[in-house]
Amino acid sequence: MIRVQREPFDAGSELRALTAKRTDIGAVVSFQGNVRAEQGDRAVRAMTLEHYPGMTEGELARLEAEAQARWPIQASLIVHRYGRLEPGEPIVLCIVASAHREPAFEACSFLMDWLKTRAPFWKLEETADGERWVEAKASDDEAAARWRG
Amino acid sequence: MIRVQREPFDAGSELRALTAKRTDIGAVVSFQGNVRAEQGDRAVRAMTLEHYPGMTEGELARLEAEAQARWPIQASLIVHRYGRLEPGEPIVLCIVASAHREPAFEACSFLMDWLKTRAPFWKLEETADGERWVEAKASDDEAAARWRG
Amino acid sequence: MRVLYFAWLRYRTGKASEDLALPEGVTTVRQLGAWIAERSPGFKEAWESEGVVRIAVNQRHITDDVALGPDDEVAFFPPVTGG
Amino acid sequence: MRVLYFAWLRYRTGKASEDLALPEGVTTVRQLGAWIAERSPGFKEAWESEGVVRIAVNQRHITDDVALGPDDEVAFFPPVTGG
Repeated sequence: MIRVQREPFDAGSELRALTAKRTDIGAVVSFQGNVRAEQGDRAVRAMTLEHYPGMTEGELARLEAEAQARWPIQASLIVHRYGRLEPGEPIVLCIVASAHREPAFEACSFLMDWLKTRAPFWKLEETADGERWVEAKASDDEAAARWRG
Repeated sequence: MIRVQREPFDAGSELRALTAKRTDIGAVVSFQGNVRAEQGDRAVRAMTLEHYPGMTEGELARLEAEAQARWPIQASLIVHRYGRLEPGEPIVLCIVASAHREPAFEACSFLMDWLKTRAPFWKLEETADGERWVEAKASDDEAAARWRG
Repeated sequence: MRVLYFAWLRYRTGKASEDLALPEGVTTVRQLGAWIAERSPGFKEAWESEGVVRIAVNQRHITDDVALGPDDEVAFFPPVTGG
Repeated sequence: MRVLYFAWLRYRTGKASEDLALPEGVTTVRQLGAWIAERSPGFKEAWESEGVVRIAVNQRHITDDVALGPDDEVAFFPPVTGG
């Protein structure tokens, strides 16, 4: 399942909903990304996420399908927010449930690496010095590259 | 933090408590292990976890300290249950919060791999054919070995 | 044809989107980018820098050049920074 | 000295723990294991199989043999299966 929303989410509720009444799930790995108040040496007041409605949903669904093709996954969820978020707020949630821990860890890590380089989101930081578009990191491209089939 | 308990835990509440009011956390990775109803070709009615009180707490605390020495970790939690658990019930929870996703994923994966081979727990399965002690897996030793410094 | 601009590229063109008829002589997405660059100096600077402008056609990432039809949706944007 | 047995090794010895004075001629944990094996055929079978019996002394895993004192806590158990 994938969701793109402005509202906050609660990782605990999502975890419970995804695994409720399931007895075939042995391992659940989740990743939550939050806005940090410090980015390098900059104090960040807020972060505004812009995205490409339509393509975002398509891209997240393709990521999830790719993970399901690569690993034996019982259930999965990706939630990504857009709009203005303050430090401490959640940005993204990725949950992967599997029979065993290795595929759950690998698939969750894969989803986050690919999402970082493929999902059409852009972050605008607000600092005391004004606004600044966050630049893509070469390390994210490298992290994504290790999953190339 | 580490906890060894008979009672169920709620991953969502633990996640919230660990990250509440924190603006220095960019990534939270969690692992939850549940009892599965099928183990290979056996239908499992319940699983009873025996442990070594005292050593369990010591070993989990040493695992957590080792992870904190290896990765920049903002907060972490390991909760492990003992006693009789039925399919679908949670056994273990491991949460690692960090500024970035790579250390959070790696440390959480490391903790689970080491826990599997070091924490003094033993599982007794109940099936229609009677009771059976779960055997340690060579794959768990191999998974733990990849973290050797 | 619908053309979209995201993040700071949107500031460069001064618009989030525009509806265009496929311009004379433009048959591929790279030709379209070059055509837009001729009309927008801000876009041109980005377009001519290596690895700065990414492209999606019909909401799919593309890396090679592709042919365009009148009903295609084309998006130009900087490298993504979600997650 | 306190000696503990866990999981199916506990079934083999018929007890979860016992308090022992360090037996005559026993100065290390491997000697203690051999001494217990002589008194318990069920334990002996496991003790003499490679890689089946794991040992903790004072609640720490040990792999090499170590000397024992009168106040030590020794535990014998099969490979762990938590998580």
